[in-house]
Amino acid sequence: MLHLILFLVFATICVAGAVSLLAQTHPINSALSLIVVMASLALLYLLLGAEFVAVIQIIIYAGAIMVLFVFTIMLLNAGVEERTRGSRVALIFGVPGLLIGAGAMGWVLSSRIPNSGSLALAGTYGSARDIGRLLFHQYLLPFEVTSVLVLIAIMGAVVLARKGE
Amino acid sequence: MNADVLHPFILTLVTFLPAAGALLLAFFPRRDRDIRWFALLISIVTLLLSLHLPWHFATGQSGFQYEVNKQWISMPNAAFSKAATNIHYHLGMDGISLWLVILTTFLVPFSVLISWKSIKDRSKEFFILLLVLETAMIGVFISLDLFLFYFFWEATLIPMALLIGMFGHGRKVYAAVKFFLYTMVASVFMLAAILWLYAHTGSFDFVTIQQALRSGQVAGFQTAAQWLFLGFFVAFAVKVPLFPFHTWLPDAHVEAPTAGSVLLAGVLLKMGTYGLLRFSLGLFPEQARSNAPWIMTLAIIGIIYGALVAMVQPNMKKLIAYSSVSHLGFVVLGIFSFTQAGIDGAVYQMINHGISTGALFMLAGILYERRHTYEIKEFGGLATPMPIYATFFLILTLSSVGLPLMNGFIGEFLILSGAFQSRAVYGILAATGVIWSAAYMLWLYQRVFYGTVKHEVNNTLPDMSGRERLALWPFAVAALIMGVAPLLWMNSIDPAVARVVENVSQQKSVQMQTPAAAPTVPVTENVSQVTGR
Amino acid sequence: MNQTTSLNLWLIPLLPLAGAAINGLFGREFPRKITAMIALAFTGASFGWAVYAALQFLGMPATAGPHLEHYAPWLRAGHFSVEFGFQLDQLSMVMMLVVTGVGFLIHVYSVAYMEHEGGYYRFFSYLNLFMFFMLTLVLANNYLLMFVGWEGVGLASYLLIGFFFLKDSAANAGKKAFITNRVGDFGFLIAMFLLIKHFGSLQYSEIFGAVSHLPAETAGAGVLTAIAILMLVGACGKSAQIPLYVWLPDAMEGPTPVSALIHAATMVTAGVYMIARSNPIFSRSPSALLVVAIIGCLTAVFAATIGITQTDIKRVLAYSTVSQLGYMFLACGVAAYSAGVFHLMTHAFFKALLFLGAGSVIHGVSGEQDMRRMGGLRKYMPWTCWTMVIATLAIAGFPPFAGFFSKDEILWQSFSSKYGHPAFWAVGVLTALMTSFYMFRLIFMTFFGEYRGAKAEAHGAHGHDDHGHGTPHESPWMMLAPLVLLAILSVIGGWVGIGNRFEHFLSPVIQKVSTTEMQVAESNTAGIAAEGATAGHTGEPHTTPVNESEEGSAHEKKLEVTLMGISILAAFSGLGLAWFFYIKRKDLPERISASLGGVYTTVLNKYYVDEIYQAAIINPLVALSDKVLWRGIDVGVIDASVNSLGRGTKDVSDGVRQQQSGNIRSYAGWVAAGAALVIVYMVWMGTR
Amino acid sequence: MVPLSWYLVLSAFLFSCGVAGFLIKRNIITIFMSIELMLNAVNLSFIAFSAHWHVLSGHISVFFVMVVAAAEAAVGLAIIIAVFRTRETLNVDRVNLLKL
Amino acid sequence: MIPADAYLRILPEIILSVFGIIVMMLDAVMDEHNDRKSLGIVSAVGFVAALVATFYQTTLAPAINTTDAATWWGMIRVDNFSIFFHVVVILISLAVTLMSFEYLSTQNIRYGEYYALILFGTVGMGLMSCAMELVLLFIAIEISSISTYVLAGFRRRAAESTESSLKYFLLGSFATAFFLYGVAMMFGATGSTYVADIARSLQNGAPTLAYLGIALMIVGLGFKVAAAPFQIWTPDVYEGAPAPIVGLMSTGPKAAAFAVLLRVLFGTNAPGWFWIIWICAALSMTLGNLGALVQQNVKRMLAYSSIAHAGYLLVAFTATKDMPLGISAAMFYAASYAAMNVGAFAIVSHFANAGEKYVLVDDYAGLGRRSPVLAAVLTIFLLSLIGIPITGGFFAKFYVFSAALKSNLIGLTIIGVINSAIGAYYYLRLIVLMYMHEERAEVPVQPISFGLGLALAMGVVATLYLGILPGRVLNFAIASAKVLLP
Repeated sequence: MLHLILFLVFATICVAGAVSLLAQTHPINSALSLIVVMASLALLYLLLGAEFVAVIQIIIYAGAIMVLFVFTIMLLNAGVEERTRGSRVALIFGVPGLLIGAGAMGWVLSSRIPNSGSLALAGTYGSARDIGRLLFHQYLLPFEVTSVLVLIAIMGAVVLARKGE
Repeated sequence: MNADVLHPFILTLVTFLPAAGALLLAFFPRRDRDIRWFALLISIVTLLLSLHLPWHFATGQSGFQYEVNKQWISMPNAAFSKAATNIHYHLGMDGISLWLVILTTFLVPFSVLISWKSIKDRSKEFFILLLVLETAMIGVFISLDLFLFYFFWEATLIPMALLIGMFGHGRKVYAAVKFFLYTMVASVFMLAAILWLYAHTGSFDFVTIQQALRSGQVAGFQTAAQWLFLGFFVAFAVKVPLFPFHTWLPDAHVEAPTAGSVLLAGVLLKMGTYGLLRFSLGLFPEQARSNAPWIMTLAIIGIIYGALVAMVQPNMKKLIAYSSVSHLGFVVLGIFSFTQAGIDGAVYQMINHGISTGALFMLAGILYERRHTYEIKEFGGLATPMPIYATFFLILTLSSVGLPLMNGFIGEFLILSGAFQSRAVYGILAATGVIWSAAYMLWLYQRVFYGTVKHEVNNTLPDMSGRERLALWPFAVAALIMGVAPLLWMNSIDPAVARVVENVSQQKSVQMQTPAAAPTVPVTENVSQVTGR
Repeated sequence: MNQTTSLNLWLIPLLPLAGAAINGLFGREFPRKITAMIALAFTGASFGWAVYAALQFLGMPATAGPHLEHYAPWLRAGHFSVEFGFQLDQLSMVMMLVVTGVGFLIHVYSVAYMEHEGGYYRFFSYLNLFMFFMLTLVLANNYLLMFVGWEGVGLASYLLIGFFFLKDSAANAGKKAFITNRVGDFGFLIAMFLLIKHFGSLQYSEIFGAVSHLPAETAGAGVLTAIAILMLVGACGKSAQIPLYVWLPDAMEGPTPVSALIHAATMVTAGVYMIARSNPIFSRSPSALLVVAIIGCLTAVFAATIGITQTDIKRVLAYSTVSQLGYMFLACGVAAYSAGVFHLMTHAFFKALLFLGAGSVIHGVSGEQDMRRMGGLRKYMPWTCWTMVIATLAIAGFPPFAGFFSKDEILWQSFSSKYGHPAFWAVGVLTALMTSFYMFRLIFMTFFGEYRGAKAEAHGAHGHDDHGHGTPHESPWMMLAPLVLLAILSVIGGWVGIGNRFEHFLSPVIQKVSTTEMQVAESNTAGIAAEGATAGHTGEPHTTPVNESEEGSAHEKKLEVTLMGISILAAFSGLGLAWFFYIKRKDLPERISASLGGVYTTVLNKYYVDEIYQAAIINPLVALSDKVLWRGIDVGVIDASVNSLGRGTKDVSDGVRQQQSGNIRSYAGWVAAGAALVIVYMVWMGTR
Repeated sequence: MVPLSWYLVLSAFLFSCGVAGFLIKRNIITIFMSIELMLNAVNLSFIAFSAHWHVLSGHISVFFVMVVAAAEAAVGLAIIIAVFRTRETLNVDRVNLLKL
Repeated sequence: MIPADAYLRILPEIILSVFGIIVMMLDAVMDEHNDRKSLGIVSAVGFVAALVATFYQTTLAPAINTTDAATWWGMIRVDNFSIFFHVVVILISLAVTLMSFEYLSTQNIRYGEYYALILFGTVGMGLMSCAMELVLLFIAIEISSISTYVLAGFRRRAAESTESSLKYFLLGSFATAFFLYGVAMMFGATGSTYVADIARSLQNGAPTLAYLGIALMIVGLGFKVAAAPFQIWTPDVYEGAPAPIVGLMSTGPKAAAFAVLLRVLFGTNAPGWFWIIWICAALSMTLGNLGALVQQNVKRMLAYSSIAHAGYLLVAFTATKDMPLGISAAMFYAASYAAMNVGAFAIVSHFANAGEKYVLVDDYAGLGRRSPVLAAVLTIFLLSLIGIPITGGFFAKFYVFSAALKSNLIGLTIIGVINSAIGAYYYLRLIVLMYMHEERAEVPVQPISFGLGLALAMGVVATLYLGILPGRVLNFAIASAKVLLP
């Protein structure tokens, strides 16, 4: 019961945040609303017993990534986005396509789930220890590979953002 | 050397020697003289080697000879046994391909000779292309593996297009592109058909496929057959070129360099007719029969149409090109008459056309070197300044008109009689061709050579040089010999054709059957019954 | 047939060929003397060998039949094959002798005649080449080989007519001749295909052997009729019969000896030869024969009318040739082949003579050909004059000159033969009258009266170069000798025909027809032949199928004599008229022609036939090819459609290109749309 | 008691919002944000599913997704900066030099 | 605790990463102003080493089970399939590296990161071909993608370059999100992200969720391989990116992405995708060729052509009646396309000159006269792209279509052959310009440098080898196709 209420609450916030992300015309506001979404998602993760994920969701996403965003926005002091005559294709094909696709997906996810059992407030099986064991055991390779990924990201950022010679 | 030792390699040797020469040529310094001489050397050696073929050819035998059959690419394929699925390096020749190969190797050295002076710029590229082209052309005629065949078939395309486009004149690019696209577009359909055959018989080998199709085991062949036939047919018809597909030819010829025209007319067109004969008839006899009427009609249209259009051409080379359309129409007609005579004649006519039209193009080229135009109205009265040239031109004109005792006549006569046997009306319509051809060729001759010299420049035109005469003599002589002693060729052609005829006509091959009503009577008898003594 | 002795017939055609080759290849370097020597030597040798062969052949037992020689196979396809082989029989013997003999004389003549022309060696090599082909034609033992000669002589005449190729008219004439002949050859070809189809061979012996078992196609037309008609087309082309005669008059552009040899004596008679040779086929197709006869009649009278009006001496002769050929066709048309061949022979003599004479005249008056500018040449060139008079008498049919016998034979046959008809006879007589009229007109205009030619005549049309002075002069002996010889032949040539000896001589070649109602005659051909042998002098025609009763033959004799008389009368009246118009009342012709007006001009312009052909066939054809086929279909339709296809593709590709707006959001839109489609499809798949 | 499907539908909705953002927003950075939103949506469904299957691999996946997102963010923003340097604009509609 | 085997299984990746790091270090210590050719050489050495390592891997037993540490708990699988693609991508990267020496100096770009990024990108591609777990797969894709995003923007001062980088990045990550969502759905449908497990659970009947997952993954991968209707980004990106990089990303990541697509579609018993791929193939071929017909910019033209070629390659996917045949056809096609396209771009990049001034079709006029060798080589590549015999392109097409016909895909084959005929036109245009026209503007042509020569040689040799003696490669492909199937 509690679970349901909490879900509804956070889900609503989530949705609101997402919608406002779209509605806002100033990037900063969009960023903030995205942070809202992320935060509420973190809480939903908690509801699903994913403590570790919930935490890093706040730390990495809301913390690191969004800060980076905001920082960039400031750096480029992006103002209110001007309403340029957008692309027709996006409206003629994209939006209807999106609606149809979303509709199809929604329908599948709502009514075609194999055993549509409900999720109880799960125990703390998603604790850091379990994750850690899994991560450094079975998922060791991806973990190491991500280091390459990060390296690339750093290098790329450096190369592209560095002041030209 | 002992011939039998050579037999396994001879075809490979003949085919790839020019390519090897071209490769060497690529590393030559750009000294035109050496390049020319080397190219000539290579082509002549090839010719001599190729003469080995008719020399040791087992006449009177219908099968393929000098066969080579090596595994080349093994296409893995779950559905069929591994052995059957390999692409083979399978060469072999019968009486039909024999002479086409010889024709090729015969034409190339003279193409080199005729381009001796006319190609000044980028002669290295020119001769490389020429030699590569030779290899490809020979390959087409002797490959018995459909993959290999297509391989060579397409391989002829590039060198020819480049020859036209790089060394031609006028709207050369247009001509080259037109040539390339027409043939390319057409041949992809053949590719599709070949692939279908492979997919359903698991083999690319001509003989294997032929047997498989004849056995009727091939799944879905009945439904696909017509389409497959058309797939092959379109590719060949464009190459020939048959009536509606012919428009690339005049442009290609007019703009091509002389050697290009010679080989284009002499050999490339024959690839089409050869294909029809070998593959369309060989693989799809039923379809060939059921489609014969409209194909023959097209051929006849081609004969008359080509001749009439040729008649009104203001450009010498265009005229000869259209005449080729007409001549090749005869060949196709003969092939689809499905009679011994008709096909014999068709094969013979292929060679004739190579000789006479090739030579005519050479002559046109000689004139071009002197005046840099093909416009007929630029000439007139040339017989006075250049009598030898006029004589050669006359001889070859006559051979192309099909005068008896010249090569052209044998072919046309056999074709027409064959066509007449299969469908009298076709024979009659086609026979009008003899009138048209006389009309346009003689008119051309008159406009170019007779009358008084109209343009001052023409008075000073030098007559044929020694080199040029050297290049033309063999053609004139060949035209004559082929007219007087056709059996030298027929003896090897006839059996091969007989096999084709047998294959295409479900009952035993239809030949000129003497009606039982009229047993041949000794002459004395019917004379004595008149004199009564 | 006995092959005991080979006569090496191949020598006969090959000798001239050798001459042609030598002169053709190396003649440029030779002096004229050598060239002439070679040409004469080889033709002479060939003539000599021909005579030898002929004698040998006559020496053989009469039962021997034709003498056959097989040299080599020529071409083969399946079971069908053709060989190089010659056949010597009575018919080919006559032809052979005429060709080689007359040919040799004309060679001799040309040596002098062409003295001053350029391309001497060319001329003789062509002439020899012609001999080769003509002899092949007559000696061949199968139709294909005959066709070789057939086309070959066409080639030779093309080359010789166009000999003065600097003149466009000459070049045109040559082309016209060749192409018109090709039209005929087309018929010949088809005929051969039919033969192949039905007899599986082109060998005379085999075909005729097979034919001899077939009945005549009295009821309707059959294969044989078709073959015959098609052959006739070929013959019309070669022998300049309606409707294909148009090339012959133009052919006069060639040097005069050529006209004499090719366009009078030999080549043009090839058609007659072919019909005679194929008599077994023709005889079995009454309808075909009828066609032949009609064409013959028409041509004869038609050409004669034109001949009357022409003023160019050679053209007059040309038209007379055409009309005489018509005569020969008429003969063949009434199945009187021997008569046709007979006339062929005599005609060869006197027409050759006439042409050579004309040539001599032209030579004498430095290239002038228009009779209106001649006259009175009698005193300048007596030899020419009198030889020509003899020839004229011969052609006009005055006994006892050669022409009389042959022509009379034809007329008689056309009246009395089974296939004959009084109408044919009437036309024949009419033609005879006209012939003698225009021939004497020619003689009178040329040799009698005053010389009307300008003295200092400019050099001749065909660059003929005489010895400077303008006054007419007699030709050198080398030209006159042939004239004389031919004149003699024109006199005595016909005598071989007296008492049907000639016909009888040819009879082995002429196959008897077994028609249903003629079984009797068929049964006792032997009897007929025998009787013919005995009752030789009665001049009784042997091909006449009417029953052989005594009183019948007696009655016939009367009839024949009367007819003979009429034809002689015609000849004389022709002479008279000519004399009246061109000696007595010189003013009349103009008046008459003036009074006739349109008719006259029409005839003068040869009935505008050339113009009609030009307007009705050639121009439309060229226009069609140029405007419709080439610029219309080729460029307009095929290329255009291909190009438009290409353009269409380009347009489409431009459309594709337009979607690359460069706007990221549009791209995202595309992706989203595509994704939606994929998702929807897969979901549908998943829930099915 | 919340059924699995609710979470999934929510994630689908968020994902769609992300797509919509890409389609309608003009500012490049905002567009990038909507991509991040899409990733978040994916994460949610990962978590939901792993809760459903009672396995942890879903969590791990989310962890990696976050790393990737971080990396993308770094590079992406750098690219945006580079573009801004050459173009002086953040409006995506104005970045259409390359077309046709 | 991790056996040595495990490291051997990722040996090439390790080597590449090590060299990448080395290059970074060296770059840091190197002087700003001298060009980075030496680094290029180092990384070339790295690639060669990696190649050797890959060949060494053929001796390993292709073991796969999720409890075995030697295979990183079933994370990766080293077998013919992975080795095939390793070889392909490493060779591609090597060639691109070689051709870049000259390019970087002419464009005077002096960042060692360039080479490092190529090295690391190759790591990603390698992993894409051997990963057996969707998350790792995802990471690998991201590695290769991100490195290419950066490389695409490497000519930083050129607006086109940065724009193409941006477009590639935004749309790329957009697509990646789809792919990831697809992964999530698969996870949801099967409870595992291991390909093997997924295959097992999809063996008999798949839930709708799985269909959805496949759909989303197809969208993502379809984007990566530039298959219509997700091809739309390709021309812009290729036009803007530095020429050698275009050579790289039109072949390397694409080949790897195809590997992934093969893995996903065939390795997991994925259901119901046949017609989607069919339509994608037809659309890609047609749109690609039509688009290319009227292009003036060579890079853009080749971009469209790469779309078309993706279409041909997808045709092989649809040959489901004889799967090994189809798969091997696809693999072969990827290889031969890589050979010819890298070669083509090598010449384009050599010819482009400083600031990529000369990339228009017309700039190639008269090349045949000015530098015959270059023209001849380019001609070979173009002929291969057209599909003329004795070139790999021909045999690849030939093989693909024969596979398709073996599965009675007559319609698709007809579309294919007609397309290849249309395609002939625009490639031919280039040949025509090179040989049959005189140059218009004076366009400079530098002598061919050693690195470029090497790259070209690789291209030519590979193209001809695959064209004339494809037998061994084919058999290898077939063998790997067999192991790919579950």
